[in-house]
Amino acid sequence: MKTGTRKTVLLVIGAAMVLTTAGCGGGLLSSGASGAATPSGPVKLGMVVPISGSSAPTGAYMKNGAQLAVDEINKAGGVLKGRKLELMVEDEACDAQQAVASANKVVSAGVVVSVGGYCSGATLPTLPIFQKANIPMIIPAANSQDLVKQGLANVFLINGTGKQQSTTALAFMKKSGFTTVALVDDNTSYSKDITTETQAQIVADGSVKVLLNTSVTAGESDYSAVVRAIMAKNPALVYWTGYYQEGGLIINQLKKAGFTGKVMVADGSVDPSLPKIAGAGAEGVFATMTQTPDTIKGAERWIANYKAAFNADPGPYSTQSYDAVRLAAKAIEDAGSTKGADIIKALEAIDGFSMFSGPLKFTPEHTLSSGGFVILVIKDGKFILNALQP
Amino acid sequence: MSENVDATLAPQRLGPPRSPISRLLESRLIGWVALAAALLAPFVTASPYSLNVMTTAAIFVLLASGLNIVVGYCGLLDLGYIAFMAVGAYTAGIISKSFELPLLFTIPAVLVMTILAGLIIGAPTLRLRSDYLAIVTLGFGEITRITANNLSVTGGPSGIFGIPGLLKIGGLDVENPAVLYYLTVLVVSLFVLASARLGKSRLGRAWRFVREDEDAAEAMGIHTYKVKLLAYIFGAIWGGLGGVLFAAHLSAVSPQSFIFLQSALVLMAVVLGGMGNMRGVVIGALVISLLPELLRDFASNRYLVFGLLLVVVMVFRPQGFWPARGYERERATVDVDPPAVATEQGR
Amino acid sequence: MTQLIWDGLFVGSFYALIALGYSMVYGIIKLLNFAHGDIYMLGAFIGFALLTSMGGIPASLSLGALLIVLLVSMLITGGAGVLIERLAYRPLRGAPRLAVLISAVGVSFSLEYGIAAIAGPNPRAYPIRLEGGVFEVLGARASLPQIVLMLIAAGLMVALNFYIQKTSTGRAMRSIALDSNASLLMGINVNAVITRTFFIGSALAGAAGVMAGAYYGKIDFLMGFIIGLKAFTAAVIGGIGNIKGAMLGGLVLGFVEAFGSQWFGGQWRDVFSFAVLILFLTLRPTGILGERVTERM
Amino acid sequence: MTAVLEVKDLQVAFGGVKAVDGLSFSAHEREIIAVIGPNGAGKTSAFNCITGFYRPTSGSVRIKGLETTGKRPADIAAVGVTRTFQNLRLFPDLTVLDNVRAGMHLYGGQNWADAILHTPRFKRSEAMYTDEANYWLDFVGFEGARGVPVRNLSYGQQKRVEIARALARKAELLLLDEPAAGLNYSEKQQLLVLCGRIRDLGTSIVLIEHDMGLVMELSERIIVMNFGREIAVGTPAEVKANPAVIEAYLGKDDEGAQSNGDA
Repeated sequence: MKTGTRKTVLLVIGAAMVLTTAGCGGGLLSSGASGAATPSGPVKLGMVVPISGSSAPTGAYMKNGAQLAVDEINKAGGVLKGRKLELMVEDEACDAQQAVASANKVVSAGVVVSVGGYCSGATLPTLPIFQKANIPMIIPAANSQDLVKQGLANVFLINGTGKQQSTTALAFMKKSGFTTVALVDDNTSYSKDITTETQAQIVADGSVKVLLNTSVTAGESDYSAVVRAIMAKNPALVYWTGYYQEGGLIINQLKKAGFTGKVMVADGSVDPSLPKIAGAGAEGVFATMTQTPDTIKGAERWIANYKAAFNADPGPYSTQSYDAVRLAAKAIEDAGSTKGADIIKALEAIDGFSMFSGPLKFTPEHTLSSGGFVILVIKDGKFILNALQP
Repeated sequence: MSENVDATLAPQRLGPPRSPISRLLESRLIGWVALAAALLAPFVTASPYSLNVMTTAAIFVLLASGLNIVVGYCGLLDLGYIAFMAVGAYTAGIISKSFELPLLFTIPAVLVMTILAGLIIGAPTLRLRSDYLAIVTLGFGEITRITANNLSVTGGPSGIFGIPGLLKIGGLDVENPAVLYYLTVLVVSLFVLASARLGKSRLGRAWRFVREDEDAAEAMGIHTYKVKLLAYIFGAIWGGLGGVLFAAHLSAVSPQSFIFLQSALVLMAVVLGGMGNMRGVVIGALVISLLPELLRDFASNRYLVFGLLLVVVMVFRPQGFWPARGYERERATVDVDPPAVATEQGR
Repeated sequence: MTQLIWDGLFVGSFYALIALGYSMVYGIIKLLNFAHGDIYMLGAFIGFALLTSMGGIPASLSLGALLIVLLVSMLITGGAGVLIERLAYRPLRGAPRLAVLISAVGVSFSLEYGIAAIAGPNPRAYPIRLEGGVFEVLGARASLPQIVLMLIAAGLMVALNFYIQKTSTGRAMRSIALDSNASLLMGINVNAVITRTFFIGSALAGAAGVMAGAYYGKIDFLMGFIIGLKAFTAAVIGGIGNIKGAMLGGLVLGFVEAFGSQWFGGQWRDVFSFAVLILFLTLRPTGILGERVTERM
Repeated sequence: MTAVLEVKDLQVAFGGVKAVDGLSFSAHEREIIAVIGPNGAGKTSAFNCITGFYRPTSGSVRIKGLETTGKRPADIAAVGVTRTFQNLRLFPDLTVLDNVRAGMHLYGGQNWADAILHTPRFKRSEAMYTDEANYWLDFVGFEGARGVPVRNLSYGQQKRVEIARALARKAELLLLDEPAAGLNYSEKQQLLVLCGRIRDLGTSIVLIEHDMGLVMELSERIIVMNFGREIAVGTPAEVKANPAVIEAYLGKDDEGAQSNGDA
């Protein structure tokens, strides 16, 4: 490189620096927090959920649920003496890199509370981003134990955890008299969490026997290997903790193979598509799930509102997302500010806030004190509340 | 053959390209301009989001420049390149997390592991025909990801999270996004430069000879197998360091980040940019990583567009949008002195 | 144990159907058609669209309806294969192999995300389901749909084998595989034969797609990726370019996988089959039935 | 004085076909030997065995007294053989200079670290590569652009580049496979002169050629092959008078047409 060129380059750099420092804001040299909401403007809530990818439908349910709450609160006058809520939804695609980009995007936009988080694997790397920005996270769906293991002050889970789901599952097994069980997961973070917990609790309890604990690869069509393994052990119950796509296939293939035991699925498989994919085998399949509007008595009006607003039925995590927004609004109101630290304090202090899953109080590790898991069953191709509850 | 060769037989269009865009791209200045732009960008916008996007893009440029060594220079189609990044990111993450070390100190181990990975993947497969090689590398890529997903040392499906930052000396906190961005840009530009320089060296020429005609290269004494293995190892090192930056950037590593789609994206950057031409590759990488962020509507259909573009570019411009330039500067005067070694025998 | 063999055989017949297309195309123009697995996906979606447009089909007619849909889907995917060859591969004949391969990767992406853009990214449940009686044979449970599908697969493969061995087009295909320039000189219309090869290979993959949709009941736009790789593995195991080898390879891979996941666990299944692929390619690239090709300069 | 090249009982078979069937000959320093014979006689196969592209079924090849049978081409090239190919095997997308630099790969002078750091050693070595490449292009009388992709050149120019590339290797033994094919009369005359100058560098040349006029004028010894075997050997005059050669070449019908044609 000739010296002449180098001089030119330095000149260009210098000139550009002067221009940028003098001109636009938002750069490194500009003062003040960039993008922070002005005290009178709307209060922004960020929601990072899957909009694309295989979990996209759930993302839509969550977005609608949250939007419904935002609209209701704004209609009732907003928060902090008349400031409106504003929801900002970004895609996570169940991918860590995409989730981090989106989390940064909502942080940059100046959100005050995060009310998103569906895939645990994608939500995990977003924790430090929100933590550094001191933004409280009310996570409506993701529920891996790993999320709260790090003891971050800003992370709150309002879905039951894998542990709580496992407790409900075990209680139901005992109450319904299933003495042998096969645990099958799809090797994702969420799914593995539940099988690991369930296995641990079953071993500690001693009254149920785990005959098989295995994983499958998501995204395939043929699950004859796991079906064969299950048939060989012939457990009374198969507990599938993965998502509905593979769950449907496995239920169907178990049925074709002549499996006579029962199948139970975890909340990731509770989706209207599961009975369709599973075909004839779907009837009588149990599920561990937090309450959905369909199963909550007295939720008819809420469902009607949802339908009126979005011209669609609510689905999994619509209620949790709805509650996450309401909870965020309540905490902001209690704190009387949009400062992260104040909101976190307010969240920790909440006691008895009414939500779909029951009155809310956080445990010291920021999970629900009671998971609110119930047992659903498929009847006529639809998930309904099972008669027998643990 | 004396000097009376009929020179008019030679085609006329021999000089450097004439269009202003090509001239700009060929200019030696362009590297400095790009670097200046990268260094100045945070002065325009420094929100966590834009820093994140820019850091991701810079890491992507590093990956593309590494894959360019393998695909562009040496002509070996690698469909599982992201596996090297996985090896680097996991090695760095596991070591730094279990020993509470800053990521910087894991680099020697990362180098060892990625070179090993390059040898393990390359040694048995580089004798294969190019299309078999492509599928085998794809298989290795998937094996790497599934293994990371199934093992407990790699954190299983959740992966590793809470990874310490690159370095922390006194007040200089590299976890600060802006500092990390500058560090990334620095490392990436050094490696892009190194890869460009490698391309214009004896080894880089040997890679091209192998790409163009393996038999002729062998006849000239080029150990094609060794040369290909070297391309693989250099590619692996670039990928592994990309992995370290990735781990530092996300502070988490999980198997979902290393799916085939990612390998394909890096390949698209190399192919669309111009195989073998480092400038084109950098531009390709920037376009592929930044365009979806800039154009929201485009983002949802980007893979369709990229896929169609691959076909269109291959059919109409097989060398890529900005192919490696096919000419070089010639000597100014005729050299009459025979080189001293010219009459010696052997090496 | 017999169950294991039966399951392996069933999955293997799907692999074999797809592997045939891989092998035929490779045999004739030495192109690794990376997008072949996506033709299988395309077949499943075309079948889905056809069945959906037909509306409700009574269960008693489902097999007949399926056969019609199968044929129509085969025609359409066959046509798609021909079109792909025309647009993405033919202009590159004579270009470096790298360029054609990259073009094939591009086609694969275009098909996958094109379908995702049209049909949406979510998995779809197939409108008809093959349900039927179950037999117990030597301790293995085999269902009627399984037997029907395997019969269809076997019938297609036998027909193909007849076509290649006994017809003039088949002879032309074999001669092009041996030496395409010489074939051209002998007056064979090489382009027409290549077109036909793509048609047949893609039609077979499309058939496999419809059958998989009807049997398993769930389709999605990425379903062709892994199975395409598996089918390629099958083709390599059998000896790529060799039609009988592709069938054999499909069955062998089916067994190998069934045993592999039995021993190592389902989560290692893909690792196992890729390892088999790599072993074959490095140790015996000509596969079980492939002939050794003398390398000449 | 040891022979630069010693071939003994060389045999190579493809399936059942014996392409080379017991060929023996040797080449000495500064000798020009021509290998002639009808098409399919096994000449190029013999070249490919000597340079390691084919593995001989039996027999041995020694170069500068070193056993090279069965070694890979690059290792044999390192011992001291360089060659051209029957149909041009240049690197079409690379520049003329780069093509010639390929012949100098074995000189080294720099490693990858030098290249990345642009050390003085690297700069010296690159300058040497360029100077020598230019020197050899001058040597073969190449005129025309040297910084352009070689695919842009005419056939005759490409032939010169290929010879320059082979010479740049500076080996004791040069194998030329049909160097005159496709050249016009004046180019052939230039080739004749060039071969003499190459020999004067101290290089032995073994060439396959169909142009009898050229062969007779150029070579000191001629080896005639047919059906993979050597059927005659000797000076041009001896070979011309050999009845076996006459039969192989002119015996039947129009094979003689090849004497001034291309393969």
